Amino acid sequence: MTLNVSQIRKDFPILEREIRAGVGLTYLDSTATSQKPLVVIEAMNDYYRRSNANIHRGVHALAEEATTMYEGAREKIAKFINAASARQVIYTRNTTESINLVAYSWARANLKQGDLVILTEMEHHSNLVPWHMLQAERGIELDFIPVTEDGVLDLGMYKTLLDRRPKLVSFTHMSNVLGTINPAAEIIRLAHEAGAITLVDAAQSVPHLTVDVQALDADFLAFSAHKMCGPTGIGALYGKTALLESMPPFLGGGDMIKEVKLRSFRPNTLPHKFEAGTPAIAEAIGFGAAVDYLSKIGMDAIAAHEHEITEYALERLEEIPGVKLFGPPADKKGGVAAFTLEGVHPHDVAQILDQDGIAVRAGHHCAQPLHEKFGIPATSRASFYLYSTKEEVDLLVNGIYKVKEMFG
Amino acid sequence: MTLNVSQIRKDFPILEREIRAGVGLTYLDSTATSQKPLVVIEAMNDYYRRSNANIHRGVHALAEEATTMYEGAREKIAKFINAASARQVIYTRNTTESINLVAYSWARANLKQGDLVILTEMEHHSNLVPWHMLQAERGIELDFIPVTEDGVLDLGMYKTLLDRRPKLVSFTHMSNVLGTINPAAEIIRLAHEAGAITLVDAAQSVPHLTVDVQALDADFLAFSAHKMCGPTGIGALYGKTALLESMPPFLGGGDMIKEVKLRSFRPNTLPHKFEAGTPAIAEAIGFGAAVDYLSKIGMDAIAAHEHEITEYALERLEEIPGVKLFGPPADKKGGVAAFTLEGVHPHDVAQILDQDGIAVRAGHHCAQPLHEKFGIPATSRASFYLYSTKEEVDLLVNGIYKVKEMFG
Amino acid sequence: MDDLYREVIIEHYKNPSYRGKLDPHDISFADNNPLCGDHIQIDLRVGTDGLVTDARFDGHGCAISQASADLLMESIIGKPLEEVKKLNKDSILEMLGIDLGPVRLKCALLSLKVLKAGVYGLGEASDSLVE
Amino acid sequence: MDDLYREVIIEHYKNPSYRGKLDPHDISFADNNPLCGDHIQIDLRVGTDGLVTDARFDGHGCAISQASADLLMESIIGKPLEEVKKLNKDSILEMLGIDLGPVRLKCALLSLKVLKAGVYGLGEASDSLVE
Ligand SMILES: Cc1ncc(COP(=O)(O)O)c(C=O)c1O
Ligand SMILES: Cc1ncc(COP(=O)(O)O)c(C=O)c1O
Repeated sequence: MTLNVSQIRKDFPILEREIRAGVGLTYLDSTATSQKPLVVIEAMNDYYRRSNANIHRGVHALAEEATTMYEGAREKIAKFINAASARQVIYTRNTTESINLVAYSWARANLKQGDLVILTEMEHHSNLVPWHMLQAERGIELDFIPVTEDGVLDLGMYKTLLDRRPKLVSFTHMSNVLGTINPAAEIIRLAHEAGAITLVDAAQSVPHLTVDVQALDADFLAFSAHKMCGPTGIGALYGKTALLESMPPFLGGGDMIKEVKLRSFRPNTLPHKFEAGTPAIAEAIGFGAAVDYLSKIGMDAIAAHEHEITEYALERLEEIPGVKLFGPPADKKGGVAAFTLEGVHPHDVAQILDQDGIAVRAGHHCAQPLHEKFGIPATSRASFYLYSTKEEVDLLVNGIYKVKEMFG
Repeated sequence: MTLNVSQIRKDFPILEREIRAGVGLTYLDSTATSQKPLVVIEAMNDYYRRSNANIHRGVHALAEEATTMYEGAREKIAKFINAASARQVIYTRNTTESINLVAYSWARANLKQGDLVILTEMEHHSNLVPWHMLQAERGIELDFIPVTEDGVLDLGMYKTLLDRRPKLVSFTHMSNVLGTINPAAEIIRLAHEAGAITLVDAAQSVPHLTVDVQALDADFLAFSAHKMCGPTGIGALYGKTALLESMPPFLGGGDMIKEVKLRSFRPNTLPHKFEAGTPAIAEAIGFGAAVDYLSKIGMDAIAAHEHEITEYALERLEEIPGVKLFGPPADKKGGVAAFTLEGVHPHDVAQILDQDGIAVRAGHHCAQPLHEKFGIPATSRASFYLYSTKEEVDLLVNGIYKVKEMFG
Repeated sequence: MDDLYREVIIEHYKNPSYRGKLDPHDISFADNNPLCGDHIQIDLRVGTDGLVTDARFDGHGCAISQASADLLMESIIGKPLEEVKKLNKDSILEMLGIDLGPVRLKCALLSLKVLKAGVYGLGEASDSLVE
Repeated sequence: MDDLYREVIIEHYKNPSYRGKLDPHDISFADNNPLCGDHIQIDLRVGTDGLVTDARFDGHGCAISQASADLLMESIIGKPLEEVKKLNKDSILEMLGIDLGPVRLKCALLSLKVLKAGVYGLGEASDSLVE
C-alpha cells in the first residue's frame, strides 16, 4: 500500500514550476495550503466552460446541471467523512467560518453568562478568537487543556476540567504546529459523559487521516477544502442532525429561507438553512473532485506515506546542531516538523531556504498562545503531503546548513 | 461606442455549448449569474497551476506571489468603484454576506430597541432577512419605501419616513425583478440629511452600470463577483473608512488579528480585520480579472448595449397577447424583463423555453414580498448582459408563442 | 414535444379532479416550495378503519406540481394511512411517468411532502420525508 | 548569495548600535507585526527645538526588521520630528538598499510604523502610515 509518489507528482502541475531560473519548487508548506491536482482544476474549469448557472431556483438545463453537480459534491464529501446524510454537511468558506457558524448560531442560542467552554492550549486562532468574542459579549468562561512539554494534551487535567461541567469542548484534531494527533474519540466520549457538546477542528485531520464522524461521535466537525487538494473559498461544517435542526440560522438571505414576507421569514430545511446567498458553486464542485481524488488514492495509504516522510525528516533535522524540534515523536503526529535554529530568526530561515526554491512557513502559524507557552515568538515549519519525498527532506536539510553558514 | 458583440461572445466559451443535440444555448439569465469570459477562467487556472500558496503569512516565493495577486485584485476592484483606498474593500463570499457583515458588526454595535431601519418593498431577500433577524433579536423597527404600480420607489413616502429619523437606510440600487434603477445618490443625500447611514445593495448595479462610491457618497455598498463575469465564492463590501474602523470584527480567526493571547485578542487593521481564515484567494484573483475585462470594454458602453437590447425586448414582449410585463419603461431600468403569461405558470414557461435551449428564470427571484405586492406568486424573467443579442430576444419571443400553443 | 408535458399532465393541470378543500377534515396541512413560492394545502378525511375516505389539494403552482397533486389525491383515496406513509419519490415519478431534474423534482414532490407531514403530524414538510 | 542578506543587513542585525530603551523618554510606542508576531518598541528623546536627540528600539524579529529598525534609529537622530513624519516606505527601502515582496515589506516597515504612530500620538500603528 505504498504510494507511487512520482506518478502522483505528475498530477500536480505546480510541482513542475521553476521558482526562479534553474531553481525548482520544493513545496513543504502543505499545512498552510495544499497544492491542487489537475483533476480538481479541470473540474472547475469545465463547470465554468460548460455548466455555469445559479443553482436551486432555476429550471433551465444549466441550472439543473449546476444544482446536480453542487449537491452531488455534497454527497461525496458526506461519504468521505462517513456522515449519515449529506444534509449534515454545510458548505462554508473555510474551517474558520465553520467554527464561527457554531459560535454565532449554536453557542449564542445555548450559552449564557458563566457557562464554561473548554479549549486547548494548542488551538489555532480560528478556534480561539470566536470564543474570545463570545466571552466579551456574553461572559462565558474559557478554560484550556494544557499542553505538556512533549507537545501532547494533558488528559488528566482534562478530566479535572470536566468536573466543572462545561457546555462545550472545542479542540483541534491535529495541531498545525506540533503535528500532534489528539485522541479525538476519547476526548469526545469524556465530554459526552460530562454532558458537553463537542466541536472538532479537523482542518488538519480530514486532509491527512481517515476521519469517520460517526465513529468519533463528533457533534460538530470543521474543515477546509484548500488544505485537502481542493480549491480556496470553500469549507464545510458537519453537524449532528438534531443539533443543526435546533439551531437558529446564521446568515440571512436568499436560499436559506422557505418563505419571506415583508416583515418576517421562515427558515429553510437543512442544509440550506445555513447557506445564504449564491454559494461557492464552482468551489463545491472542485471540493467534490478533491475528495474523489483522495479517495481513489486512499487515505490510509496517504497517512502511511506521510508518516514515513515525517519519521525521516525528524531524524535528519535532529542531527543538525542548533535545530530544536517541537512536538511529539513521529508515531504520535502527522506530517509537520516545526523547529527553531539557534541564533537565526525563522523568517530568515524561510527566506534563505526560498533562494533554493524550498517553501517552508515561518511565524506563529496562527497559534500565538502555543508559541508563547514554549517561550518563543515563532518557528519555521516544514510540512508534508502525499506528493512529498525524502529527496525534498534532504534539500531542506542542506538548505538549513546553508542558513547556518550565512549567520555563522 | 457600440459593442462588438459577436467578438465579445467569442470570449465566453459556454456560449458555444449545445444544450442538447442540435440545440444551442440562449442564455437570458445573467441577473441570476453571469457567464465567465476565458480570461477570468484562465486567471484562476494559472494561479492554481503556478502560484498557489496561502497568503500574508508566508515568506517563500509562492506566498509572496499569491499575496501580491490577491491584494492587487483588491486594488483593481477599489478602482472599479472609485473607492479612495483599497483598504475600504472587504472581500466576502457574496452580496448576501456583505449585508450580513453590516448587520452583525455595524448594526449590532449601533442599533438598539426601537431604532428604525428603512428598506424598500423591492428588496431581495438578502436585504430583508438579515434585518428580520435583527428585529427579532433586538427589537429594531423596520419600515419600507413603497413601490408604485409602475415599479418605482415612492420618494414622497420616503421623505415622510425620514421624519421618523431612521438610523439606517438600506436599499437596492437596481431591482433584480423590475429592473428599476433607483436614484441612489438622491436617496443617500436625503438619508444623510436625516442623520442616517446608508447601505446600497449594488448586486445588480456594479455589474451593469458605472458605479462611483464617492460620487454616490455611499456609506456601505455590497456586490458579488459572480454577477459581473467573475467567479462564484467571492463578493465585496465597500465601506467608509471611519465606519469600518469603528466597527467590531465579525468572524474571528486567523488573519483578522494583530495579536492573540490565550484569553484575548487584538483585531488587525483594515481590511484584514474583516477577513478571517484563509480567504477565497483564487476567486479574488478571478474577481480582479473580471474587473479588468469589464473595464477594458467600458461600463458605459455595456450599459448602452443592454439598454438597446432591453428596449427591443420590452417592445417585442409587449406584442404577445397574454404577456404582462412588470417594472418601469426601458429608460428607467436595466436589462431585466420580468413577465407573466396568462394561464401558464412561470415554471412551465421556463421549462418549455428550455427545450429550445433558452435559459430564463422562473419563480419569485428571491423577492417574495415584491411579488406579493403585485399579487402574483412568481414571474418569468429574461435578463441581458454585454453578450446578449436581439436574435436571442427573437428566439425568446418565438418560444413564448410555442408555450401558448401547448397550453392553448 | 416535450416528455415533461405529456397529455396526462396538461390534462390534470387544466382539469384537476381533486382540487378543493374538505370541511370538516381529519388531517390538513400546508407548505411552500421555497424555491418558487408555490403553495399546497392538502385536506384528508380518514375512516375509523384508518382508510383515507376523501382527499383534496388546493394552492397554486406549475403544471408538474398541480398534476402530481391531483394524481396523488386520486391514488390515496381508499388506501390505509399506513400505506400512504410508505409513498416516496419513486411513487410520484411512476404516476407522472416522466424523469425530472433536481429542481423540477421539488415541484413534483411538494404535494407528497405536505401530505406526509400532515399524516405524521409534523410541524414542517422536510425533504427527508420523500426520499 | 542573496541580495536580501547584504553584509550591511546581517551586520546591523548581529551588532545593532541602537538597540535598547531610553529612560526617561519623550515618546515611546510599541506594536506587533500581526503576520509573524514580531514586536518592536521605540523610545525617543526630543529637544525643545523639535529635534530628535536620541532614539532606541527594542523587541525581537528577523534580520530585515531588526536591521531596518537600527538603520532607522541612526537616520533620525538629529532630525526634526516634522521630517520624521515624512518618512515612508521608500525611505526604508533606500536605507536597506534592497527590494522586498509584500510580506517581507511588513517586516521592514514595522519599525517605521511604530515610530510614526508614536510621533503622531496614535493608538495604533496602521499600514496607512507608511505608504
Ligand atoms: C438585488 C440583489 N441583491 C442581492 C442579491 C444576492 O446576491 P448573492 O446571491 O450573490 O449574495 C442578488 C442576486 O441574487 C440581487 O439581485
Ligand atoms: C488546526 C487548524 N485550524 C484551523 C485552521 C484555519 O483554516 P482556514 O484558514 O482554512 O479557515 C487551520 C489552518 O490554517 C488549522 O491548521
